[in-house]
Amino acid sequence: MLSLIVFLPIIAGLIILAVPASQKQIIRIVSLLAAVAQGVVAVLIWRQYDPTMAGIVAAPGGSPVGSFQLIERLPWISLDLGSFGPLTIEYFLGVDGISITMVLLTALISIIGVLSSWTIQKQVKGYFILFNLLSTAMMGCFVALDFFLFYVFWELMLLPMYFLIGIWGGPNREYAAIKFFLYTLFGSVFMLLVMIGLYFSVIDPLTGNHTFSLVAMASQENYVPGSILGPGSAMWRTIAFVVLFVGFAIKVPMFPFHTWLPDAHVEAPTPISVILAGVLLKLGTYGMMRINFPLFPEVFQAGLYTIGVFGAINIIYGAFCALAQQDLKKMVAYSSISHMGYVLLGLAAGNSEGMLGALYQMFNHGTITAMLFLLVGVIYDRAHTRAIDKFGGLASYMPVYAAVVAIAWFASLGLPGLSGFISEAFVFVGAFSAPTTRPIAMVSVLGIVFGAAYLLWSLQRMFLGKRKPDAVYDIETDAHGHEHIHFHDWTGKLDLDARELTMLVPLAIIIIALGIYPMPVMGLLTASINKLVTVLAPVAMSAVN
Amino acid sequence: MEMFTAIGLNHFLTISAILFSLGMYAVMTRKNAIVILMGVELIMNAANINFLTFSKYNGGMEGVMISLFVIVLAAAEAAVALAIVINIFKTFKTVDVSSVDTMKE
Amino acid sequence: MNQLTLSIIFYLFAAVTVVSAAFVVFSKNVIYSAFALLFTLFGVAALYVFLSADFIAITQLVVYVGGILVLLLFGVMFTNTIMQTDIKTDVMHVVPGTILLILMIAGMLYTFYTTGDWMPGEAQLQGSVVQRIGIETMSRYMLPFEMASVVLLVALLGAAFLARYDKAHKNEH
Amino acid sequence: MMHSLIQLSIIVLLLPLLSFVVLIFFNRRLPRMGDFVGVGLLGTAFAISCSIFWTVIVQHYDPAFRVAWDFTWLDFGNVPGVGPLVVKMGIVIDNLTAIMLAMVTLISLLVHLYSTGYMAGDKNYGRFFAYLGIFTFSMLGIVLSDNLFSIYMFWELVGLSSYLLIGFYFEKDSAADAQKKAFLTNRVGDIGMWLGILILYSQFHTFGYQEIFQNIAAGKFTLSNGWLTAAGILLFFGCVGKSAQFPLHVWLPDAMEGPTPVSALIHAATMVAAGVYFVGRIFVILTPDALHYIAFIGAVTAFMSATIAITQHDIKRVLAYSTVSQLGYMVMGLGVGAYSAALFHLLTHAFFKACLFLGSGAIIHAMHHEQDMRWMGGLRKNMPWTFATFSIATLALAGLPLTSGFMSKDAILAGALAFANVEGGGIFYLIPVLGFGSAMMTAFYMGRQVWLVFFGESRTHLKPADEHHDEHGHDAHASHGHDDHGHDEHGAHHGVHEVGWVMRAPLVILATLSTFFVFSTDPLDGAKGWFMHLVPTPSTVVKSAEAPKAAALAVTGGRLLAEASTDTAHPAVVAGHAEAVHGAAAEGHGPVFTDPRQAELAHEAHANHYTAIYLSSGMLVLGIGLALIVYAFKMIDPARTAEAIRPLYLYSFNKWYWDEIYDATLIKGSMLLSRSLAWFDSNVVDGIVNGVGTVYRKIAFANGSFDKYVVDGLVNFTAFFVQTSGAVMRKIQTGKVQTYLVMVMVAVLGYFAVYLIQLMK
Repeated sequence: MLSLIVFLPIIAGLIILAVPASQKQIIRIVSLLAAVAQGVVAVLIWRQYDPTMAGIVAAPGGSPVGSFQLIERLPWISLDLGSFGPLTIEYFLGVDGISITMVLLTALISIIGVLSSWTIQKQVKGYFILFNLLSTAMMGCFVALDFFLFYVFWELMLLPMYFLIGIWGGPNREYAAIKFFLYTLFGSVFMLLVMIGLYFSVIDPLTGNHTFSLVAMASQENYVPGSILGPGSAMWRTIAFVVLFVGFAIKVPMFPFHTWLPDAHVEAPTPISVILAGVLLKLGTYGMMRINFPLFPEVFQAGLYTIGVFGAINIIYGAFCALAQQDLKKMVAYSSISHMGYVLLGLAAGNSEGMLGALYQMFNHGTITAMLFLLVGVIYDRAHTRAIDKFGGLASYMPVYAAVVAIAWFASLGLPGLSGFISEAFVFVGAFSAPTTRPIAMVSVLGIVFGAAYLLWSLQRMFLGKRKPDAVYDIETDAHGHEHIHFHDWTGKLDLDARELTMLVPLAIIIIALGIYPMPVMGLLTASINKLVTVLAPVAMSAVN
Repeated sequence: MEMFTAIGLNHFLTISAILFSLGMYAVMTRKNAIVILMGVELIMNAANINFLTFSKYNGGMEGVMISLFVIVLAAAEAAVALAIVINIFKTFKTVDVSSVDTMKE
Repeated sequence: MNQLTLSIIFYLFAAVTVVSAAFVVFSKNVIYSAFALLFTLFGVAALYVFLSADFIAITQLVVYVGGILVLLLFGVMFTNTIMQTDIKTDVMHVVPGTILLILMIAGMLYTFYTTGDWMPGEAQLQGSVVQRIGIETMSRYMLPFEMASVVLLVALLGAAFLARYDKAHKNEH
Repeated sequence: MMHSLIQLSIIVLLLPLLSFVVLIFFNRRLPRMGDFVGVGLLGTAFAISCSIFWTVIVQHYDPAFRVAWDFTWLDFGNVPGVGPLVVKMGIVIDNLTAIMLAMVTLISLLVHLYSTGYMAGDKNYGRFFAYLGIFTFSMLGIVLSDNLFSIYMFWELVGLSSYLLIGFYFEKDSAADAQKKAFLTNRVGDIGMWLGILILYSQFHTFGYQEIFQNIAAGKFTLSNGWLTAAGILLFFGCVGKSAQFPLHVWLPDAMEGPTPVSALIHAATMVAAGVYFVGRIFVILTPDALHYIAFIGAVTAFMSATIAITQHDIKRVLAYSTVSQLGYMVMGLGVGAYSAALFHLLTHAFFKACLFLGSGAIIHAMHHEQDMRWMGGLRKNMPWTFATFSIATLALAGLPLTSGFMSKDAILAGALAFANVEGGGIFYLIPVLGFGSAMMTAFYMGRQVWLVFFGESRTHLKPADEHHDEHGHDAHASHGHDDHGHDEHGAHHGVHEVGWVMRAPLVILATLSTFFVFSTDPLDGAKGWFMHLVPTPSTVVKSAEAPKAAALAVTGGRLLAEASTDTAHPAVVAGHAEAVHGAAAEGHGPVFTDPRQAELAHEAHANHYTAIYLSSGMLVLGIGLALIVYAFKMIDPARTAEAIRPLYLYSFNKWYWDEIYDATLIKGSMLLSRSLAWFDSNVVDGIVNGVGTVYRKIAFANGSFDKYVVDGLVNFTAFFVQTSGAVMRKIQTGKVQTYLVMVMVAVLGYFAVYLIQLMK
């Protein structure tokens, strides 16, 4: 089941490989079918999933795979390294509450991404092959339970992203692509080191061998005393935690490792921005929840305050930077930096409300930001510019577009009744309930106002008021005296067309529905989150040390 | 027969000799600077084989270590040499060493 | 694994090495030579394993195949624009070269096989030498090891500088 | 099983939402852009809430009436450290809710009706009703919520609908600015409110009012009392934003950019009152310190905006500032502990202020979107109905006996006096002083307004020709259809005529509701009315922190405590019965309190009742008299007075310069900060990243220059050597390295041969 959802895109990619490059439509349709199939499988998985099982960690003495579900576990690579003992790498997939939400999100965003890739004209074949590769890698990251496997998928993700930005991107694409690549590579190199260190410190209780299984790693009693990352070697564990955290923080992206994001977004084509903001950023925080925190709970407990501070910096700093942007896409990019800050803050709370808010925020940010970038793409297709000041009064002429934009914008500024609010609210609830992060929460609440400030301001400058004198479109009055606008060299429908609506409306519906009744997603999370919190709680450590 | 089945020192020396000569031949006769470089690599490999052979049949570690350093040097050499080749190419728009004879008077 | 199979494998690799090396040298197409070189290096690595220098073999693969060969290929790519179809290399001194080649091989082999038979030392290297390499590196060969690193650094910088010579030149004025 | 009232109230809640959904999607397809949908659904909602009102208020006439229902909205499972944790959403209906339900739906219905006339011909007519729908929905949500979380959600939703309605004419930049300003200012308030909610949640892990109150009463609030005060004040911040209290009052006057019916519904009657309602809801957890803070804020707001209202020219701005002033009254009332009085004033104010706004809308409509009172005058002949209703409402606002306003305002002022006495005078006397002062000013500026608008002769012809559009606050109506025949008729009155019945009827209804007999049989004492009986001051759940004061209060408070029933679970109930028995005039009238301070306050308020009446009537006479002297008998020339006290005049005319101050400090400041941070981001943070690359290049270059001298030196030397040797053996000198190599090899082989020969020997 999971293998299916992971490798469907690859299969599609292989099919596309066989299709002659001239058959653009066929290529697109194949990838769309693959994405839809992936979505269907995701929904089936969702139906099968039993939200009462926690996952996260193997129950002590219980089944070696913990209460994970849809397990697929095969020996993959096993070498005899002589003095190093047998090297066993497993093909180990499984989902728990944390991953299944991300799987659903990824499936959804992939469909949206394929749809919005319809307008790509340059080297369609190569584009979609890379795209499918990317979507496989993302899905793999979310379901892999073997650290090595995770790492493989993680690295596999970089390559297509690099080319997708570097070839199909904007004018300054090489710079952005290289920057993205180096940043993430920098992060993953450290991850590799820690991974090896962990391998030599952890023993699979059943086989007695060293293992890469995250499930085994997540329970502290499997660590060999005296090994480099075993209990007691506080210094190395701290270093490993920090290094791993930096690796993931780059993906989040956390201040001060965030500067690749605006460049990458501004240069990337719309669908890639959607994927990037919708899913890739989540991998950072997902990695923290799946790997970084459960493996080093005591370090995590010690680092709560710092993480929270960084979260607050992300929130406020991102909001301020967004306020100053003239480029709409750059503003949205900074806004997602700010929103990922909420996730960090929620994680730093270290209690169920905060973590739940954080994970829910990951999901909502995925949908909302995808919507934001799609909308940016819509206006960019028409106007060939993203300068906020080159519009004005659009609401009179593109009412549907304005309405959808309003939904997305308000969702992003956390308006009650839209999903963004609930996640932010519970992030704050959690952060405030935890004495450690209480002062941080008090400060970062300011983010609510500044978030509203830049969103409303851009909304006003682009859609309200009258046409700016130097706007990129002309107003013409037709025979009936109605005013219309037209963009230079834009022949398509002025307001949203059918394809754009098919992308945007489902997202909007999801956002509103989850804003009114979040349980469909939250219900998947609660058991795992509570388990995670117990694993992370200091008492859990006292048993080991 | 025994001389062929029992893999001895001579076998390796033979191979290294052949490699060395081939490398030398490439260096002497080729005009393309890059092929010359390849020749040099062959020569170094030949040398390495010798080192390791003797070190194996002598039980000492010296050969092993030196061959290690040889590889290091080979890497350095390749890098610099290629840089030079590229420069030559930039300057003379060719890698044909025969045409690079400005040193002549 | 008995003597015979071992030797068969050995001859196999030897053949690969020599043949591909010859191909490297005699092929007219630089690209072909480059790829032939790849096989040569593989073969040599295999021979190293026979010489129970597994670590060196790995290094050989990593450094040569991973580094140098790629460098060479890059060189080819850079110096011959892809559009230009014939990546040929023409030759000089063929006659003296060939003569010398034959002479060299003949001379050396003659020497090997005539000058008495070599006495293998009573203690031969056995099994993996990785550990001993580590020890040697840190003890006896400390200085050369460090120097090697310095050399590498300098070479790297020099290469970087040379490769972008004109740029640096522009920066001056 | 759900209580039938609950089911009804849910229907009431959902009907406006339905109207919103229908209208937002289908208004273009429906005839008349679907206004009948809005009106019809609101009518139904009003009918149902009337039945609720009847059941609750008239049938069970019980101060302690309360039915509640809730459902699990979020289930967090078994949360470590907390145990099973769920977030509930729910509905509570008590007397206050029932009254608010009826009030909101009624005014909303009237505004819907009124708008069918006022907004007729607007190109977004349908969308207007949709927005009214979503507003009504969220307002009802606030009224019905039984927990802080849902009230916060609806709180922001009314903010949204207010945003949408203020910016209804979004083509106008002033409107767009105003809507943004309103939303952001409210958000600032909401932050405080949210933090307050967080403080309470972090203690009790629940949002429900009842649970929180019971927990605090049980002394489960583990943090220091200061935190509780902070929680109260922070929650009050929400009210500061929504009810436009100082210092967040700046948005409300600008909100008049919206269509006038909106001003009546949202920015006078309901939404801005939500803040007061909310503070009333959380009244019981407010510590004395928090109450002092609230009282002062309210008093200052009331006074400040009253002074501003005196000098404004725009008819809607005068009303806007009077709204702020009245809200200040209510907040002050809550602060001084006159809970019932404040909420009573909330109710009465809703009716007469809505009446005033709709009246002004009628005038503006009739005057073709002229809003400047200086160019009005003499309208009473043309618009008798409007005149009548407007004046009744004005008197109610000014607080003339026999009007509803009199009763509520008087009760508040009595409370203020009581408060000052209880707190032992000193600074606290400032509050009643400010209260009475603004009462006087209210009378004055309302008198001024009525006189300028309705009496005297028409001054339309005096209007300078160039003032058509550039006036701030000019109703955006001018920006569409009506405009063409708007401004060509200045100087003559034949354009001005009474508005149609659809707009007149709401005025009449509201004016009727502004009279005393609706609320009480005794025109002089609202406390005898049903409202103050049914909405008694709840007894605080906060343990009185200041022991000495409690001791001091024991003198009088103790006596009241003695009367307290043994059953302290529902003091209000007991009080209700006790009152029913003793009759309203009985000594110790009002609920019986466990908290000595409250008991003292209630006692004092009753004691000060008549003082307050005399004082406020005096103020009223003073104010209206002054207005008459200035504007009717022309004994004082306002212009020259203004000249005489020019600085004061300007200070008031420019609204105490709050907008300028905020613009100069907060807005400019944050913009500067954001720009500098963006610069920091792109130059420093990113600069470091790129810097690494640059540094490497620098090193390479330095090293390169080293190479240049040494390596090149060698090269040159080689060249030199080759040259000299070449001079010698030019014959074999081809300059080709490989040639040399061949030679070298020949030589080597030569030596090799020699060696071999040696070997043979």
